[in-house]
Amino acid sequence: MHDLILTIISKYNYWIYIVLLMIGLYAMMVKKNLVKKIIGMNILQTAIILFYISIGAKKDGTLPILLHTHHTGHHLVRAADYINPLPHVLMLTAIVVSVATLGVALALAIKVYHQHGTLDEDEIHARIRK
Amino acid sequence: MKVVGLIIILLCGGLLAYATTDFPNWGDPTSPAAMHVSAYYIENAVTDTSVPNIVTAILADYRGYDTMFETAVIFSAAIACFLLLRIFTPKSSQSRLYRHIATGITLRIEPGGKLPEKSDTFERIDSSWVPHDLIIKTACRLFIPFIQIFGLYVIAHGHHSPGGGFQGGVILGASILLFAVSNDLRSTISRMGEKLTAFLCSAGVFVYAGTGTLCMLLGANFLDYGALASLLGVDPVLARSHGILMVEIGVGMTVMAVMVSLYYILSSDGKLNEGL
Amino acid sequence: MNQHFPALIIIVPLLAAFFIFAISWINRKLCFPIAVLALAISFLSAIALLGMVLKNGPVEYRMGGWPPPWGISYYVDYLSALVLVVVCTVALINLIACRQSVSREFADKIGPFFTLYVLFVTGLIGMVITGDAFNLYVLLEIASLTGYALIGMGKGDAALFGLNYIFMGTVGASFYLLGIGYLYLITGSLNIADIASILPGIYGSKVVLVAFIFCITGLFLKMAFFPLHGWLPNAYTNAPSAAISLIAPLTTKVMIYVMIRIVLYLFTPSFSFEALHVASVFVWLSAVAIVMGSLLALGQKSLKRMLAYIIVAEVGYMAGGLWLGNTESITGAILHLVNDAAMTLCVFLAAGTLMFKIKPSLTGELQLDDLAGSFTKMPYTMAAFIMGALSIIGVPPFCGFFSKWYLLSGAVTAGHYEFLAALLFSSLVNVVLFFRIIEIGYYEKPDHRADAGHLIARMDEAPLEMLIPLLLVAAGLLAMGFYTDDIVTHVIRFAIPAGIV
Amino acid sequence: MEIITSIKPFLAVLVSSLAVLGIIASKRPNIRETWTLGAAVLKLFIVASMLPAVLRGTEIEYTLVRVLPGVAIRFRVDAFGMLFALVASSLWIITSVYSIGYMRSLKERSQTRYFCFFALSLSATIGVAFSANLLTLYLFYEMLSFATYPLVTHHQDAQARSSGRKYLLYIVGSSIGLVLPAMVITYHLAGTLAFSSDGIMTQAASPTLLTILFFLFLFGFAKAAVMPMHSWLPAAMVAPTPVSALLHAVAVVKVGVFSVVRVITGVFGIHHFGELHLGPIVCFIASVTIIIASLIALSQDGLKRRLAFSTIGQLSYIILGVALLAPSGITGGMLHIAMHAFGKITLFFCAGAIFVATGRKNISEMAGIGKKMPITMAAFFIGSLSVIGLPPCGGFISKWYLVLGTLEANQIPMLIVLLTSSLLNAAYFLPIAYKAFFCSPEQSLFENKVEEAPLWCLVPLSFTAIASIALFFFPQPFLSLARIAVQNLTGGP
Amino acid sequence: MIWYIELVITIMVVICGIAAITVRDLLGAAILFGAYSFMMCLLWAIMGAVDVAFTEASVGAGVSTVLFVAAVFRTSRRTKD
Repeated sequence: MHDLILTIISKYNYWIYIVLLMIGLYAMMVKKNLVKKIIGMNILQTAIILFYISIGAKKDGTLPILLHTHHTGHHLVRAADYINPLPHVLMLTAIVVSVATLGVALALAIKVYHQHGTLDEDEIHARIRK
Repeated sequence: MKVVGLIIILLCGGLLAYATTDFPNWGDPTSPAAMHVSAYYIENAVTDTSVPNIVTAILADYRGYDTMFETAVIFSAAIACFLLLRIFTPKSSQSRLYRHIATGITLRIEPGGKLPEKSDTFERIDSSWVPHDLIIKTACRLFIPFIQIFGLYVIAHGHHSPGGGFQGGVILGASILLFAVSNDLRSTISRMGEKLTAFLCSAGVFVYAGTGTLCMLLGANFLDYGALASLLGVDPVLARSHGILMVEIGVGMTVMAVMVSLYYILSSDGKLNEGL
Repeated sequence: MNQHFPALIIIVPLLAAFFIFAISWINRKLCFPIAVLALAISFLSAIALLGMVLKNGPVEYRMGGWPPPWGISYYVDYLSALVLVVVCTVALINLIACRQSVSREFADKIGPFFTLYVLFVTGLIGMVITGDAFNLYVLLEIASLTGYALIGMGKGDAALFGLNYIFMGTVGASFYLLGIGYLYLITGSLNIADIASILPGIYGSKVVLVAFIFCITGLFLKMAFFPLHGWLPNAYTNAPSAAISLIAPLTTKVMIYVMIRIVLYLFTPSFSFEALHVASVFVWLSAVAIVMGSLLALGQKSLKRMLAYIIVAEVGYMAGGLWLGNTESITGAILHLVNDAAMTLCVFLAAGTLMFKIKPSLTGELQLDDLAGSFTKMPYTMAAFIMGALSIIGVPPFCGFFSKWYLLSGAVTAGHYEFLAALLFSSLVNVVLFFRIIEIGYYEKPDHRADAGHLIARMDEAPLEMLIPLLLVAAGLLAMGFYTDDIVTHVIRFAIPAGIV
Repeated sequence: MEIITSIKPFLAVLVSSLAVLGIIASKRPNIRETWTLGAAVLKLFIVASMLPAVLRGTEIEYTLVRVLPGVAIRFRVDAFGMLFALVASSLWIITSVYSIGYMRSLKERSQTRYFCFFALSLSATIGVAFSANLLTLYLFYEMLSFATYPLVTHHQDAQARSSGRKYLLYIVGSSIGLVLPAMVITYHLAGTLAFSSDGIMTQAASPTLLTILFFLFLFGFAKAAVMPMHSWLPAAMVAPTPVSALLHAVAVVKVGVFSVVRVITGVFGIHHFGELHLGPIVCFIASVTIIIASLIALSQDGLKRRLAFSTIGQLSYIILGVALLAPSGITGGMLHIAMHAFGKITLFFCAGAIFVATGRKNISEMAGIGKKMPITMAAFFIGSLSVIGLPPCGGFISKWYLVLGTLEANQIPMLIVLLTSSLLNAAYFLPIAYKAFFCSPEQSLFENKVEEAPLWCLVPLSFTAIASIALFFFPQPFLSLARIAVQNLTGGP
Repeated sequence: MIWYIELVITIMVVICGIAAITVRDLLGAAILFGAYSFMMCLLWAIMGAVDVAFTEASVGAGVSTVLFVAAVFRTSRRTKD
């Protein structure tokens, strides 16, 4: 029991990201409004980003920006002192991808609205069947 | 549908939670993720590229290839929106219509003509018009230059501080968005036209890929900035940091232009006549 | 320049894309030639790469000169070289074939269309040759984004279905990203070969298991594997024919290639087939996928929709071939990947050509009944269509037969007779499907509703520049059939990693 | 036995496919039909040029391309294949002459398509005859199925549509649904698909599996029209008569039987087949088919339909003969391919000629027609004698060997079956001839002047009639070919 | 690391996320999504991912929100769920 709590405490932002991911998925699958779905999509993506960032985090590590140490050799630099920068890089790319997807999705949503005059999936499908 | 969705979601969550119990503890400096590859970056970034901001170093050099395609992604997003929404409407005349409230006479004023100043006797009746909110307009006038300077700074100083081409580009774009929101879209487009944004979109990525190709033409591998040393007359390590700068500038151009054109198209249904 | 082919093949179209978009503001006429030139160059370098690989083994190219796992490196082995050639060929032929329909459908947006077209191909090429798991995700997103836009451009409710496709595709890509994240968390690396070398120590870990599940699920979503196929038929039906004859042959195939890559090279066979016991489950699933795809195809009235459901079934073929997990079946899967790209291109090109002539207004779908009398009207197009159909049915000596043969014998070797039965069933259903079309085109009088008076329609064949590529592809089906053994013995044999019985 | 490698078999297959190009390209009908005839003659010449070698007991091989490990698209001319190829290619010439007359005098539509697919199906037939392994055989078998579809449905009307459907359903459905898996399993068991006289099946495989395999093959090759896979054949009679004549008396159906015989002799091997005790079962199925088909034929009024059912019966003779596993039986079966071909094609020609001359299809309308068309009906009489198997016609020889076979295998019931069916044949053929010659014609024949069909039709049918008599006196080279084939199979003299 | 600030922010993130997908007004949803992104960026900043936080602040809280607002403005605010 106790170590279970320990696990929960020691990994709590992993739990948070799982919750966010579920929220995003829920919005995408259950919500009927297209914009809501798009918001859910973004929440999903940010949740994954949060996951990556959590991978990168290090206890008592500082930002991955060195002081100007051109001439002193790199033996001063110890990896343990700095937060893992690689996930940050990956997530920069992921953010860009998410905003790009957002743009296209919104464009399509506007197009759908022009065709059907509504953003509600059920109404649209009803109109298509007609 | 609702039930199925919930089941699937709970399944996913359960699966993830199940795996989480096997994770290394949060922030564990000895976790494989922290040890294997990233350690090399942290320890060698400066000596390899002389860029203190390791994130920038990795982003633009070690994994610069990813970043090039990240730029291509956002570029393709802009083109996608353009392809999906843009409607080429026949050039509507720039003349503005005013109605004299008392008599109801409408008068058309060609561009360049003198506009009536007191807006309580005359009201504008064509749509491309936002209320002249003096405070907002002046405030934005004041802000925008500083925002833009900050954006440029972020791009240029990405080597040493958080930031880089992408952030800076977004900030530059945001400044123009601010202008477009505070004034009307037409006047914004008259300042930064569609062709210009399109050109910047292409040019930015072109700069990035072009730098890489230049390295290739200089005999090194694609995106191997070390090859630029002979061109820039510096040692390869510094050449790398210069190459990173070039690349960042390219990214900045593209991102700014893309943000702007996304806003143009989305906010005007692709007609590019009037915005919000 | 010789060692730069792996870069050239992807850089040239990338640069060309931006160039096309920029130049489309100056002169629209230049867009098409530039696109053709770029794709031709990458086609040639794909051929050159295949030659290099055949001559002296796999080729590695380090982007930015950084050695893996620190940098991103491209890795061209037999498998990826083969798929590269397929992708480039299909893209080039389709580009040439669809110029007219593009200039008709995208009157004032030719520039953006060709830009997206080339970018799409770039993304696919990159996915095929990249050796880095995360880079694969980025390229996947490029291909997807451009694909969304191209599909969303269609008539009717294409926008809605495109949006639906975006949701599905994003979930799939995110799941893949999540899986890669788990792998990174447990191995600390992103390079496929590197991960594969680290994994064996930690097969027991739950993280690896979940990573596997999420990667595979994401890919299943992307490749429209049966229970997750919902987005595909709608998206493919309303899409513009110029785009769909590019997307339909390539997207699912490249996704399957990625799955093969992930299963065989990232989680090595010893994990996918031995440590886990999911293989036979997936084989059953793909048998179901084949049967359901065929049955659903039976119910369709619209040509493209029918073909889309056939694609769903074909995906089942290849996934099943992979998961059967013996040399013959995997050979069959890879061979079918190549053949199916060609066959699908053939039928979709033919469908596009028919659409071009029969429904010039481009409103609505091409119903099967619209094909009445098409044999007398467009004999050559229909001949090519029938060749494609025979190949999909699996009639020797068309290439479709041989890949099906490998799959069948793989199923027998593995003792999965349900897969054998499913394959035969879908072949029979395909016979029914295509002969329904042939009957309509062969017996029913053209536009008999309008004037029953004149019975024999005058011949009204498509323009040559659409017809010649089509016939070329159709002839290619035969040629690939005859050279199957060379493909298998010289390329595919080496593509299957050791450890597969 | 020595084997020579030569491209001739491939050429023999290719020549008519190449003719297709010429046929499409040629604008005027005369040029088109010149192409057809030229291709036919050339084909016969090539086939015949290989005859002496085969008679010397050698075999001719040509490997086109290797497609699967251990399996190539390979041609191989042995005595049996040569026999079949000789029949098919020699009859193609006659049929093309005949069909020129038929199509022209009936002013049929889209004749170019007709001749194209005719040529295609001929090359498919020769391909089956010369195929050296199961895959090649299957390839040409399927090619034949699809090439004959436009011929069967030539008229493009509702009836053609429905029967075309039936045709494909049976032929393609069975070949994909039954033969393909059987081939795959065979390949899996044996590791090869090449025919060899003592079979390729490993003894290790369980007898049940092998039995199942064989029945997959037997019913899978639905062109053999073994009941219950027969009902496509009567349906296919909507085709123009030359098509029915060549394809459904000679090429297609015989291809089916040929494939079954190949499977029995080449894949399983006579001895192994005997060890499986499949012979009696197959004999039983065949004899059931024979009797039932003959009984149905009795009740048919449409002349072509009656011929079709008679064909179904006659095909099963061949299977029966081979399934007896006795040398004479096999010889008889193989001979019957040739003899029955000549006899039956004569009958079909006559039916066509009658239709051309009078437009009549039903037997009941043919009273006294012999007085108007003596040559045709004489030929019809000879043909029916040959099919019944009475001297002085070729049919007698093959049936004689079959009877001998039953005695060698001492299967008396089969003997009875053969004799009964001969009686039945007589019962459904002779009345036609009798009615035609000795019944008084009804008025309509006198009103519109009826005389013989045009020479284009008349010459071929009389030629085949004479040929089927000649085969009684000079059964060479077919007899010796069959003998050589049997020697290779059984090893004994 | 000041854990309780982090805790508060995490809770805020979850709340904003849930609110963004439940609120009945799309404009409000867009704004709430902006708030969500901003909270998220604070969280990342605390975790030391300054670059990502920077990007998220400018993209997620900035541009995305503007795009959302533009889209909502162009379509409709009302929604049933």
